[in-house]
Formats: sequence, structure tokens, C-alpha cells
Amino acid sequence: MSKLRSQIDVRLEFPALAQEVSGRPLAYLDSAASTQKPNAVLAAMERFYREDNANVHRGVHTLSQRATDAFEAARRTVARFVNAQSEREVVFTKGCTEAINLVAASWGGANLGPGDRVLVSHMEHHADIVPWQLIAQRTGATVEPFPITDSGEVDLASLEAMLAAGRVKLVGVKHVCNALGTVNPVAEIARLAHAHGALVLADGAQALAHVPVDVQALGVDFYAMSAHKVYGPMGVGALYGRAELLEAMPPYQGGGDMIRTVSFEGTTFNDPPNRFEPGTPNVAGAIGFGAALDWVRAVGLGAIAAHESALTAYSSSRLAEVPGLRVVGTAPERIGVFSFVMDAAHPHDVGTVLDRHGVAVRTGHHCCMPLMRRLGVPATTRISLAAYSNEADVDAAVEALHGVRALFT
Amino acid sequence: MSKLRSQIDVRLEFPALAQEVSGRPLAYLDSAASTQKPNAVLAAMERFYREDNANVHRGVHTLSQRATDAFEAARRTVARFVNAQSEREVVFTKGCTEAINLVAASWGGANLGPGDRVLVSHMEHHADIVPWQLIAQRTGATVEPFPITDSGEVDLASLEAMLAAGRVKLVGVKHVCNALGTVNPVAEIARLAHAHGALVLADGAQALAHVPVDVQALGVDFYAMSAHKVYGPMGVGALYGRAELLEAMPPYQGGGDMIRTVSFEGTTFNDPPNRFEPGTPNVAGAIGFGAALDWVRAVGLGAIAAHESALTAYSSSRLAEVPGLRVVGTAPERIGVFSFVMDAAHPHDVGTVLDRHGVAVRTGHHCCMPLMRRLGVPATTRISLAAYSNEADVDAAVEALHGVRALFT
Amino acid sequence: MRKESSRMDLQDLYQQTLLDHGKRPRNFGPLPEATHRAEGYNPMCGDEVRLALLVEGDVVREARFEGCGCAISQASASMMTQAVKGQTVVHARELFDRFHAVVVRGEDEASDDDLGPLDCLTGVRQYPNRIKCATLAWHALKDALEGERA
Amino acid sequence: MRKESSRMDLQDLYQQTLLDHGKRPRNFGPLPEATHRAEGYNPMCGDEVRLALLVEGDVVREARFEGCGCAISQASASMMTQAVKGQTVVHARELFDRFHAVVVRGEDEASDDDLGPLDCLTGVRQYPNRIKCATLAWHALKDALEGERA
Ligand SMILES: Cc1ncc(COP(=O)(O)O)c(C=O)c1O
Ligand SMILES: Cc1ncc(COP(=O)(O)O)c(C=O)c1O
Repeated sequence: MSKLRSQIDVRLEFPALAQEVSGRPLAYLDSAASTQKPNAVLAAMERFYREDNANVHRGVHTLSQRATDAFEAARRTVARFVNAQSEREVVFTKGCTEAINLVAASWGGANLGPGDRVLVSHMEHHADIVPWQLIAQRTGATVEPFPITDSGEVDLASLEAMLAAGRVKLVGVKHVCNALGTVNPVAEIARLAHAHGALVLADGAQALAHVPVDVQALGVDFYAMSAHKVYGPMGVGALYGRAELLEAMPPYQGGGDMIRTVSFEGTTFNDPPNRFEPGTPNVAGAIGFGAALDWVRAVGLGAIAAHESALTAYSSSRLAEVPGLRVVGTAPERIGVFSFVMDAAHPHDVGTVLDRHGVAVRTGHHCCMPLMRRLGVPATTRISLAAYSNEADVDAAVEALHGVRALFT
Repeated sequence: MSKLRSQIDVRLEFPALAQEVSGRPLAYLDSAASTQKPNAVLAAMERFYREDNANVHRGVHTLSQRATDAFEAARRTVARFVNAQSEREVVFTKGCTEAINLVAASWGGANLGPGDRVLVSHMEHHADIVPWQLIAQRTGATVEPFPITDSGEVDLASLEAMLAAGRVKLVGVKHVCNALGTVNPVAEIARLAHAHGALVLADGAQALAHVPVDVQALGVDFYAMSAHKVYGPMGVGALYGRAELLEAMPPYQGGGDMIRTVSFEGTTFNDPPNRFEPGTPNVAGAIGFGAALDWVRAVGLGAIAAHESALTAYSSSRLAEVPGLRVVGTAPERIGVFSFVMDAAHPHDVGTVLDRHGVAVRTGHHCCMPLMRRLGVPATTRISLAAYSNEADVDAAVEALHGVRALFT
Repeated sequence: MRKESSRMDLQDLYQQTLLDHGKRPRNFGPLPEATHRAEGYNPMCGDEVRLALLVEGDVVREARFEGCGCAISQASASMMTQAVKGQTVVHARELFDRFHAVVVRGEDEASDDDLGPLDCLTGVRQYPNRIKCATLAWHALKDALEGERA
Repeated sequence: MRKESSRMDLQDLYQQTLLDHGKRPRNFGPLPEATHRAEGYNPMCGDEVRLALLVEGDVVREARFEGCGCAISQASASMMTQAVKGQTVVHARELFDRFHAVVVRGEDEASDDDLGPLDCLTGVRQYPNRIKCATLAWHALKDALEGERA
């Protein structure tokens, strides 16, 4: 089967792509916001609801056992996908944002004090900044940005100097930048941080679908994930945490399943990961997450990355054809994400015009206001690719960008 | 159309019910743990993923606009279902447990101090107790149980005396008890609490599917909900909060969409409900929640309640036939939930035997350890009914219970 | 397979007058002698309008704005300042109400007196996610008039 | 439409010996002179086993338990105490390993020396959600032997 042929097949597995928008075939170039879902993922969730639906962990009956088995199998799938040592290191959450908030509230609440420092890169997502600001407010710690270069890469020398200044308890960094596409040197950052006694939380929201993730090789202490960014459903994600760290962390939220015994005199708590999963989990969501990772594995992350890399090169050269268009973020290590500004029009107007050409892109600050300010742009238009993206999508975008120029100049 | 006929039709809408377990037709009597989902709910979510899937709020493109419209329509559906004054009083959460944790962390964190008291009933769910214990630990407040009677009803006189003793900031109570089926006099509790300057949080997890909920008539300040207990999907729920309370509450978690501006010098926050919804929400889940409430409305909550009430009476008399079986919780105001103990066998063994008769029930403490201790039982077996339950389900359970006696005596 | 309306109506949104105001906004700049000020900010897209009014007696003598954003938000601010300059405060408030009714609530502008040159902003009604761009400056106007004197 | 195995195998789980031990547990009661103690608790169902051992030299002289729970957890505790009483500590540990191997890891008991009277506890293997009931007392045994002298 030729490469092109298999690419066509992959695309057919995504029902949402087979539609017209504004009278044109949809060119969905907003995968960094949320990926489309393949039939395999939808079918796995549908099957669960039609055959096995029940609450988990608490039931002696067959459906509950099946639901529990499927839920725990999904946990093992996530653990294996990121090469955790054990599935007990995987906590299911609502998404990547909740995973980071969990660490900030539980680990941060117990381990940060006045004068302690949390460093996050200047290109971080709001989800990597604000949870730490909130806990810092409560604990007296500070949250400081470590610098990035004009090309959109972390400045390791500055990071090291900031670490050397002392009292850094944790370094937070995106594995892959949603706004620029930069793949950050997480292993190197972890090495530096650990050398100075700080932990590392990597935000893997944009990584999982595009680059191999091995939490042990990266050497990270925490790794946050969202299913909906890797062909899975919304409303579910996961936190990887090193076993001994999770072990020592106090509860994050209270409720059923996270307890051992409850009384008004004193409540005791369950072991991880249950300690951090109060209440009914999103069982169908976890199953969909597992099915999504199975799908990626079956298609092959290597094949996907190769496809995306070729399409990234193609996009690069096609975008260069559009006069007055400037891509921001030019790190050599990057995935298929292009943030750009145009002389002719504001990103918001670009987005509207593109939509009327059937091209879906994101415009704005991409939840990275400090990065936008750092790069001196109020906002950008962003094109982001996935396994199902193809040259026709990019062509449609480029044609529409010419339309923008025609309309506004 | 006769009543029976329409009941048969309702049942046919639930695909998971049409299966055999242990060679018998499944008798699903564990709806209080999680209800089954009608086709309409599954179809609404499937349709979203197949046609409109995109992230919300942040996009200028058509799919994102459709997703946002559907998400906000679901919010209005929830608001109308519980008669909130405005949809801005409805915050989407992961579930009922998260809704309560949100109030405890945000409102509690800002409003509780040393010596302040939170009262929750002795029959509360762990989700209504532990979040308050966690925040009490941080703030120096105390969490105290207010008593219940032997029949499983709240003791209003004692509650009033405890309120009169002063410094009560909030009263937490389940609208309907998941373990006993008791419908608590929430409006009366709210009246008492407000007279003493305390707020009221009602846990509506078990109410929404069975009794009419009008947050304004109940006079509650907060109302917590789970979609999966009312024919909706897992991984989504909602918090109703009075507008002026939500307005004044600090953020709960940090991330995208909950902010106005982010910078390392200082971050400002969005208005409710967005302030409390960081990150990508469970859009498909919210849509499924809305579809579930639409389904309840279409079938008619009155018709459902009448059906369940008749079946509750039937179950009562059939269970009375089983020698050595004692139902705990005999409040006159109750829904179709039966917790019982048997002389012959421990609940856990009862559950296993019933499962082998195709009957799905819950056994254990039902996340109500303090209640179990209060009633002097280590655990119970629980049968719980829903709109799709029928006499055959109850008959199968009673036959299996006779089987338990035969096996163990 | 879903079909959406074509993109013919882009011209309805980006009419020549609007594009012109977007590119060369009128009344853009500081107004140190302002008596009323307000800011509008759209966190979704980062559009910003800082409005300054000089009100003498009942009359809006001068209106200027600064800020940045898309063509629609800038054009809307530009045209709004033109529309209120020299008008009474009462009339400016009426203008806000009318604009709001037409653009947000979708009331038919023909039923009332028309919006005159502001008409070209009503194309935004077909673009729900752009309505806030068009109303940003108008909300700043309302806030400025309701606020304390600067 | 899914089919599950029938309920014929209930008899495999609830064998007469097990039911008998469940109803009239042996070695039930306090052991004030115990040298080793441990508790087992299953938060899922509330089963509780408090185990007390009197170890003299290398030998488990006495083993008693208290607690409450389902037939399986109580019978398992009862039979476990019978099995270890009078045995060496080393043998008690081996028994734990063998029981664990058979019941949890599902190894075929025939491949090794058989479990003797404990055999009737192996029916639980068909009931994944009941395995913890059967192993509760055994984990308490392991903990007690590993723990400090009381
Ligand atoms: C009364 C009550 N409150 C709270 C909850 C927790 O709901 P969830 O697990 O959906 O968060 C439940 C269900 O387990 C319940 O029955
Ligand atoms: C880098 C990064 N981190 C965190 C998030 C937040 O993920 P979610 O919204 O799924 O919680 C996103 C997506 O918006 C992201 O791109």
C-alpha cells in the first residue's frame, strides 16, 4: 500500500472531515485546539454505553466489573503509551488543565512556602502559569518566567542561572508549544532542574499526538495530558506522576473512592491513583482515550510523524508564497504548527475570511498572552496539522490567504 | 397508548438493558450508581463528534461556533431544568463531586476561618463530607454532622439548635439520599439555615432524575448535579450557584478561558461561569447532559415519578415476602431506593448471588460510612429504580433473594 | 455531510466603508482633556478600545479612542466616535440602544429610524463570533457615560 | 445482546466447607498474649480482619482473628488461622506465597503441592471482584509476620 493510499484511508476514518463549510470541503487546520476523532474512538465509547455501562470500583455485578476492567485497561494503555513504570502512576483527570491544577494544589500546597520559586517558561500556556499563581498566592511562593529566544526556544543558559540562584522547587514547561510548535528539550531541562533540586512538570498536551513520549527517558516528575488533543474524547486526560511523589501527596479533592474510611472524627485516604480520583470517573472517556492511543499505535506514531513532517515542509514553502505573511516561531525542532501575522489584516479578520473559504484555523493569543507580548504581536493566526491533514487542506488555506490580501489591500 | 405500553417503549430506548447476564435477562437495579443512557443521549454526543467537533469559545471558525452554540444551549437547558434565574448561574463540572469541591475550595477557601462551622447531615455522601473536611483543615473551620432519626430522616429540631449555637457558615445536605431514598426537606432546611445566616448547598445527584427541582423554590444557594445519574454521560455535571455568590467567589482552578488577562505581574479573571471552567470543557458531555434532560422532559418527570412510585410500592411488598430481610430507611418521603440487610448473608455475598441471577445491585457502604455506622449496619444491599425499571426486574431480584436464603441457610 | 452558506457574504461584512475606517480610523489618538473614559477589552481575541470623551454640559464635544484589534472593532470605534461627536449625551445613549438592538438582538433596523452610516456595521449579524468586535467600542461608550467624570 | 456464563458455578464459590467456616469461624476471638498483630481492611466493601499471632521461636503457636465481613473473607480468615497454627514462620510464609500464586495470579494449583483444605477458597478465581475478600486475611498474615513484635 503506497503512503498516499494509506493517508487517504486514515482520513476516511474521521467522519467530521467529510463535510462542507461555506460551500467548500472543510479544511480542518485547528487540530492543536482539538483533534477530530476516528471512528474507532467513537465506536469504543458507544460500545461501552450500549453494553457495559455501569459505575466502577464499587459494584459486585457483571456490568460494574466489565466497566472497571475496561477503565483499568485504559489506565494501563496510557501508562504504556508514555512508558510509566506502573499504571499506578497514571491518574485520570478531566484534562491537561486539571492535571496541572492537581499538581499545583496537592504537591504545591504541601511543598511550597514563602520564598520558594516556581519557574515556568515565557512561552507557557495559561494552564501552566495560572494554577501556580493561584497556589503561590496561598503559600507565599513566587512564579517566575524563564526566558525564551526570539526564535521561540527556551533559553537554557538563563534557566540554569535562575536555578543556580536557589530555592526553585519546580520547573514547568510545555513539551511542545501549542502556539509555535517548538519541541522543547525536556530531558535537558529535567537534568538541569534535578541538578538544582527542583522537580519538573512537563505539559504534554501537544506532544502525545506528534512525538514519542517516554516519561522515564525524559526524566520528568509529572507529565500532563489531554485526550482530546490526541484523537480522543473531551472531558478526560491524565496525569503521570512518579510513584513516590504521588504516594506522598495529600488528597486533591474529596469524595467517594478516594477515601479509605470516612468519619467525622477523621478520614483516611486511599492509595494513588484512587486518592486523586474522587467521585465517578469519566469511564467512557477513559475508554475513548485508551482507544485513541491504540489507534495512534496501530497507525504508527513514526508514520504519523513522517507524514506530518513532510506536510510541515510543504506548508512552510506554501506559506512563504503569501506576500506580507510572517511566521513567528522558527525553532528547528518543531511540529506542524504555524503561527503567523499578516500585514494586510488582523488575525481575527483572517480567521473569518478563512472560515468563509471552508478553512478552520485558530486566531488570538492561544492561551499564551505572555508569549504574545514577548514576541511583540497582539495575536496570531494559527494553522495546525494532524495525521489526517493533507496538501489540499494547506492549498485551501493558502488560496484563502491570498483572498485575505485581495480583500484588505 | 396505555401506561404499560409506553413503559415498554421507554425501556426499548436503552440499549444496555437488552442483554443477558449469567444466562438471564439483565435486571439492572443499580440506577442510583449510574443510570443507563437512552439512544437519544448517545446519538446527540455521536452527532457532535461526527459533525461539529471543535474546541469552544476560542474559535472564529464554523465548527467552533457550532460547538460553542451547542455547549451554551446545553447550559441553558440545565439552567431551565432546575429553574435557575440565568444560565450564568450554571457552571459545568466533571460531576457532582467536583461541583461540591468547587464550592468548598472557592467559596469555602474565601469565607471560612477558625471557629467557623459547616454542618452536614449524618446521612451525607462522602462527596458532601470530605471536601469540607479538606478545606476545614486548611482554614481552621470545623465540620459537624447534624443528626438523623432512626427512620433515616434529618432531625430538623436538632439542626435548628445547632444553628442557634452560632457560627454556622454553610449547611450541606443531599436532596435525595442515595443510600436510603429519603427525600430531604431542603426548602425547610434552607429556611432554617438562612434564618441563622448560613448558606445551603444541596447535593442533587439523586434528585434530578426523580423529583422536580426548582432551585429558587428550594431557596438553595448552591445545587450540585451529575449527568450520569440522570440518563446522561459520565464525566460531566454542573453546579448551580446564585449569581451574586458566584460573582464574588475567587477562581477555583487556573487555565485557559477562566482568565481575562495573564501576565507574570498579575492575572485577572473572567466572569462566572467561565471563571470556574478552566481549560477545554467536556463539550460532548455537556451536550449529552442537555439531551438527557430533554429526554426526561419529553417523557415527563411526572410520568416517570408516577411509574417509579408504583414500582416502589410493588417492590416494598415483594421484598416484605423475603424472610429475614430488613429494609433500613423508612422515611415516608422517598424514591425507589431500598437498602436492606439479610439475616442469612452478608451484602457482599448477596450481591454475588444476585449477579449470578442476572440481577445488578450495589452492596457496601454506598459512600456513606457515617450513615452505616449510625444505623448500626456494616453495609447494605441496595436496589434502585429508574424510569426503565419494571416489575420483572423486581421479580428477578426477589427470586434471587430466595436463592440467597436457600444457599446460606 | 453538512453544507454551509457560501462566502459571498464576506462583502456584506467587510464593506468598503468599514474597511476604510478599519485601515484609517478617525478620531484615533489621545484626549488629555477628557472628562469621561472607559476601556473595552475582549479576552477572547485581545481586542482593546480605550475611549475618551469630552462632555460639556449635555453635549459630547469630543470623542477619541486608542487601542488595537481587528478591522471590525477598530472601524466600529472609529464610526462610533464620529456618530456621537457633537451629539447630546441623551442622543448618544439612544444610539447605543439602537445599535445594540439591531446588532445584538437582531431587531430589524428598518422598523426604527435607520442607523445611517453605521448601517455598514450590521453585516456582522451573520457572524455570531464577530458581534463582540462590533459592540466593544459601544459598550465602552455606555460605560464612559455611566461612569464618574474622569 | 451479550451472554454471560450461567450461575451453576455459585456452588463452586460457596462450597459447604466455606459456608461452614463463614458461619462458624474457627479461631475467632481475642488473643491478648499475641506477639504479632496486623489489620486488613477492604475499603470497597468494608470487610475487616484483625489478626493476632503468638509466635514462639520459629513457630506460630496461636492464631486468632476478629472482624466482620462477607462469608468469603471470614471463612478465609478462619481457614488461614487453622492452616498456620503450629507451623513454622517459614512455612506460613510459603503458604501465603502459594495461596497468592493460585488465587491472584491464577497459577494452576495442581502444578504444585495442593492447598489441602484451602482448596475450597480457589473458586473465587472466577469472581474477580471477590478475590480481595479471599486474600484479605492472608495479607494480614504477611503484614503481621513482617511487622515488629507487638
Ligand atoms: C448523593 C450523592 N452525592 C454525590 C455523588 C457523587 O456523584 P459523582 O460520583 O457523579 O461525582 C453521588 C453518587 O455517587 C451521590 O449518590
Ligand atoms: C500546551 C497546552 N497545555 C494545556 C492545554 C490545556 O488542555 P485542556 O484544555 O485540554 O485542559 C492546551 C490546550 O489548550 C495546550 O495546548
